[in-house]
Amino acid sequence: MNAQTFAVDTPFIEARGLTTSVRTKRGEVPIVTGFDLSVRRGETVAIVGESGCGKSLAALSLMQLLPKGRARVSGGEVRLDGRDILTLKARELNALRGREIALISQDPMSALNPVISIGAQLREAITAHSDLKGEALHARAIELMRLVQIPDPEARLREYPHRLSGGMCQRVSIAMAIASQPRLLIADEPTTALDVTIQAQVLQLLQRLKRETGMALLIITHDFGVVAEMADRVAVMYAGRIVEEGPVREIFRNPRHPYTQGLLALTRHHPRGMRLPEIAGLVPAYGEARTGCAFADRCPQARAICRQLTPERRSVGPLHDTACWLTETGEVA
Amino acid sequence: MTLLSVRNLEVHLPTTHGVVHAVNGLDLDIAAGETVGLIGESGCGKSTLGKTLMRLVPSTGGSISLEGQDITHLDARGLKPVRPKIQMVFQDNASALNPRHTVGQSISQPLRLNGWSKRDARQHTEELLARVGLPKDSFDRYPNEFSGGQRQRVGIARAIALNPKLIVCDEPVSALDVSVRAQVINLLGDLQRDLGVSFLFISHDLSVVEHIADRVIVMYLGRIVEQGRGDSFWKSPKHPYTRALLDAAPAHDPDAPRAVDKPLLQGELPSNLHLPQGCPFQGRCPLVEARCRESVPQLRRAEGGNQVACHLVPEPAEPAVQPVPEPVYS
Amino acid sequence: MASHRILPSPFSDPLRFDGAVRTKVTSRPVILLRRLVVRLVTHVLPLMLAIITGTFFLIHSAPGSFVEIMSSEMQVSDQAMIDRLSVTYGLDQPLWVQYLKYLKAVAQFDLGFSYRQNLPVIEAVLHHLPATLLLMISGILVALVAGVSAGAVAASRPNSFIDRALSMTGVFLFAAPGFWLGIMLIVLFGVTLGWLPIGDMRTIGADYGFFGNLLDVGYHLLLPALAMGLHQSAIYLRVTRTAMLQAATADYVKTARAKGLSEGTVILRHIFRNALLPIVTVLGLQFASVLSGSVVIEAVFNWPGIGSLLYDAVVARDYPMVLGIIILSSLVVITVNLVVDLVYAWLDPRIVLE
Amino acid sequence: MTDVFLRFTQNRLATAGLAILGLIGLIALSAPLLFPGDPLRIVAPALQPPLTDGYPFGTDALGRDMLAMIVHGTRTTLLIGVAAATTAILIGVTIGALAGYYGGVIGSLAGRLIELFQTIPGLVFLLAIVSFVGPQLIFVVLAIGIVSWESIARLTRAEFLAWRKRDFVLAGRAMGMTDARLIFGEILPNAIAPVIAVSTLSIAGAILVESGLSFLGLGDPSVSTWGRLVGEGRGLIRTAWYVCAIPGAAIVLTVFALSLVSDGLNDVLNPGSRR
Repeated sequence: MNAQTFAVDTPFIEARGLTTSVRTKRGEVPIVTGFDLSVRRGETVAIVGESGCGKSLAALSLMQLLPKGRARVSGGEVRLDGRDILTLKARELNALRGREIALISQDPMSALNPVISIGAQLREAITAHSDLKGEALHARAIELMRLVQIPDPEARLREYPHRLSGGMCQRVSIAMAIASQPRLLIADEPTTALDVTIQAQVLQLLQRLKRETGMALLIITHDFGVVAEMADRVAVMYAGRIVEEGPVREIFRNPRHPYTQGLLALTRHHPRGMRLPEIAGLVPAYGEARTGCAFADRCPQARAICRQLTPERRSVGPLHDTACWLTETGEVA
Repeated sequence: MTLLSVRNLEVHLPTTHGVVHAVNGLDLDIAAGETVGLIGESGCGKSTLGKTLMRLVPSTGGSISLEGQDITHLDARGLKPVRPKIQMVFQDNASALNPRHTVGQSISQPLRLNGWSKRDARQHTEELLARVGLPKDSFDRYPNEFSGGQRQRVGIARAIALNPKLIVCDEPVSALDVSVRAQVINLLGDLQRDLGVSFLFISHDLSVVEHIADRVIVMYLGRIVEQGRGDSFWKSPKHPYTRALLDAAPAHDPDAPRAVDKPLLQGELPSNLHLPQGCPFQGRCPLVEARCRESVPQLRRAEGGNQVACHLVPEPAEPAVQPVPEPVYS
Repeated sequence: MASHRILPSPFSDPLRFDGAVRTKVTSRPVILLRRLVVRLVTHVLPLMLAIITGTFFLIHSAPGSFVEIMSSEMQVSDQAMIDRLSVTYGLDQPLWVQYLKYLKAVAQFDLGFSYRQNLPVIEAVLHHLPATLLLMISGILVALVAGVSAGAVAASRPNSFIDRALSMTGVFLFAAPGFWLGIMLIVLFGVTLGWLPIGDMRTIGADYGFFGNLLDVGYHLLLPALAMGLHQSAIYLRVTRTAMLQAATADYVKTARAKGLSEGTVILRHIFRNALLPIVTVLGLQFASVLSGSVVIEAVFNWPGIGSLLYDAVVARDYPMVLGIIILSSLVVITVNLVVDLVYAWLDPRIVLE
Repeated sequence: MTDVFLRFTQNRLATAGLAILGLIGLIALSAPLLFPGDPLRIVAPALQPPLTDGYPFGTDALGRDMLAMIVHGTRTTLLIGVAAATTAILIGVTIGALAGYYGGVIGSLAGRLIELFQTIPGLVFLLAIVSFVGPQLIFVVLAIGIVSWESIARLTRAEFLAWRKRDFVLAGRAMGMTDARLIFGEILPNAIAPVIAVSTLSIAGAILVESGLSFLGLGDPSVSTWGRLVGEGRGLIRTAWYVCAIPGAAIVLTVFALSLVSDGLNDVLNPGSRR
């Protein structure tokens, strides 16, 4: 699966200049700003960033699933097959959720309703977009449980979420998400709450399902290991903006933004006793207002302009672009 | 010199659902100045082990000795002189600090409890703040004014306040942002070099342990299944579980083979309410044989220098070594 | 939003991480039945024993033995008569013998004899209890219907005008004592408008046949039930509002929306269903105070429940009756709590046995 | 602390509640100045309606000044409310802390005690106590305290259960702190915030309980509280309903103000609990 293959394909979903704001005591604060990202059919895109960088909020904006009354899209557009989904009515949105775009969230235990049985929750996901009833419905539920490799599906369907492990709950979440064969699955930190062996199982499952169904995958993560494992293309977010985007190999081999470079340096092997390369300073506070490049305070190469003006994204290679003043003058190799 | 010596430790915790067999007959030695990394999945008993060493969780069998003194059954008064020698750094930095105490109060607490005057404690606390890289004015501020990484530094300052011999670090960086992790790990490394303190470094993050640990221990269902010196451990893991664990970690390399085609360890860590007879790993082991269900394999030396608790790993004594079959996971 | 997990601590909750707790699936009725039995043994019996023991020692620590009070009340001054009463009531025996006898008697539902009513206590109480239960249940129904629906409306538009108005009304109703609310209702609907009766449970001296009498009782029940229910409804309004707002932020609600479920389904099946749990809890916790409230409301409306019985007993210092009412009303509360506990366990599959 | 106060004043309703309470408190303090002499003495013809000259709230069936009685009733009502609530808070926090901090025998005994008092209908128990020991003010206050600590204890227990799991408590134990130090120095300062908010409400609760008792005519006959005034006016609803309505409104206003203050405190001291 090479990103270039899809270069000519039109994007399935495309966000342009998306700005998402959160209501706080001090008024509305933009958390995600100028978010441009597209996902093509069958492609796996990763959004990588640290906590509070706005990556989850950006993903939820794509589905119009922001917490009501507390966050809203305050600018930009999201086009799905050419339709702007920000203007859709509730009924049209419901027809789209689960059927076109589905979601699995971070904490598999709390993503399932504790007082409703696994079976009922799964059937609910099926009937939301189909007329299956009775035996056929049950058979479809069993089939989905098999698809996500849950042993003894008959018995598990009668269980309640608290009786299953985190890994099993995440498989159930995946089963619900793929119930109506969506064309895009958004996975918000799908393995963060899981152990490394279970993480590998879930990632493998996602890859297999993707191969079998041809759906596109948008993975939100903070872990470059997951990115390397899954993604065709990756967007790096920092303080509400995409600072670099490109094909995964290109980003790993030739990162152009100092932040990406810093993070990737951390993932390399460092012998015992040697100091790890640090990124100095703190992760910016959630929704902190600033002028200039948000990374300037922590950037070892920051210059005067970085603190004054926010850099725009510019192409630095095939499908590879970054928002950094230093790339202007070619100072960052 | 052996600082901490644990023999045949057993921790069985009664709960309403039954007895949790958290630690089941575990031997562990930590030398002065050594960093021991402890890895394993959540629920394998590593965290409980750490708290048992701190005498925060009661042990139900075996012994714990610190500097030759048996501390297994000391009461509160007997523990008083021992407490300063062994301290702890917690995973959840928000929960580890009392939100009603200033950072200065939190750090000077162990000093005050050990009879330091208020002035001396304050002076030493300010030195500690500088030592862990926090500004001096942090003293009178409250934990909620700090970021996760900074709070973790406060927790570390509190742990080193009384110059302990051993610090149990329970997942000290897993709640931190990636870009901040390195700062905290470097700080821990610096402290160890300067203070000569020993670390028991509990983590599920293999790369962190690989970087920091002199010796690595792998736990499964409350037992040690493999241990070895840093380099040899990572080069030649012998236990099928260790190999699976190492395999499961993502490669950080987009050109590495992807999980979709890899054989993976299946299943999950089983319940520790009822231990299986025999090898704890038998339920998930792709190589399992009849003898694995009969007796618990004991830790013994294997080729390459690691100690392994697996019936299938041959003794290294004979020169002609039969290689362990590669486990294949369905 | 935090991208990093806090690993479950095996110390605080040794089972949470342990997903593979593979005990076999037990059917819900069996689980509930088992829970019922366990709760009977571990809660109901010890609580009843504690209450009975407490009341026994309350009698014996009261100033002046109750034979003295009784004799003065009945104007008996003959010492021989008083001694005979003492023997009749076993007061000449050691305390522990009296205690055991008392236990045995209570276990056989013998709560003593009320000299004031000239009836066994149990008979008098059982005679008045149905009226009280009717009033309580009607009051709770009013409170639930009004409180839960108002709370749901308030939660659907948090911080809107209607939310604020409802919340303020709630605080007002909470602040208004039931007896005062009752009197004000009587003044408005009974005296001024003349629509509803101002007291009693039935029209005195009238007989409208079975269904007619039933309607008559309902007619008399309206105001007292409203007086009790409105005061209580404030509590349900608040609980419902908070619980629904909280449930609305849960991850599983996000999941439900992401599936493409309609808003109505999301609210009913996912938000309200979970908000029911705290509502049911409060129902159980409030039951004892509903009973207290009914004692006062009965006085306002001249309702023939145990309130009047208790009032008479307290004024006349009829101790066996007072204690009998404590024991029996506690038994009612315990029974209701047991039922509420089972309903809760039925609603929340996480509860099997604590 | 000033910070807490500032945030409190941002809540307009709570500030209004506090202002009302201040006014009521002022009236209570200055009652003997406003209406010197015995408020229960007969001063005018019976059943003068409100707004009669010199008697803005009218007079009752005996010809006593309603306003004077209500102003003086403020003193006793508030006094009983605060004293009874203090009793309840002391008992409730102690038992709740024990139930929440300790597992094992102490914890479960304390837990059972809470359950026991949650089971016995408060007013019934209160009437029983009063009938045994007599309706003197001090007994009434203590008895109200005894029947109303249970909700405070439950809240305290829940707070302790949540806080004792925090790692800083573990850290304290690892430093060798005693249980007493952990309870009072570490957990209680954190657990007390929501308890304070509820404590304000428990004054309101105590006032309501007392007014119920006095309404039934079983309170201390030598003091005149608002509840008793309502009770005494009960027979007059056909002719002079204001005799009931006015003292009742005084109760409503006070409890209303206390509830607003409690809500405000809860928002300030316990952020995140409500939105």
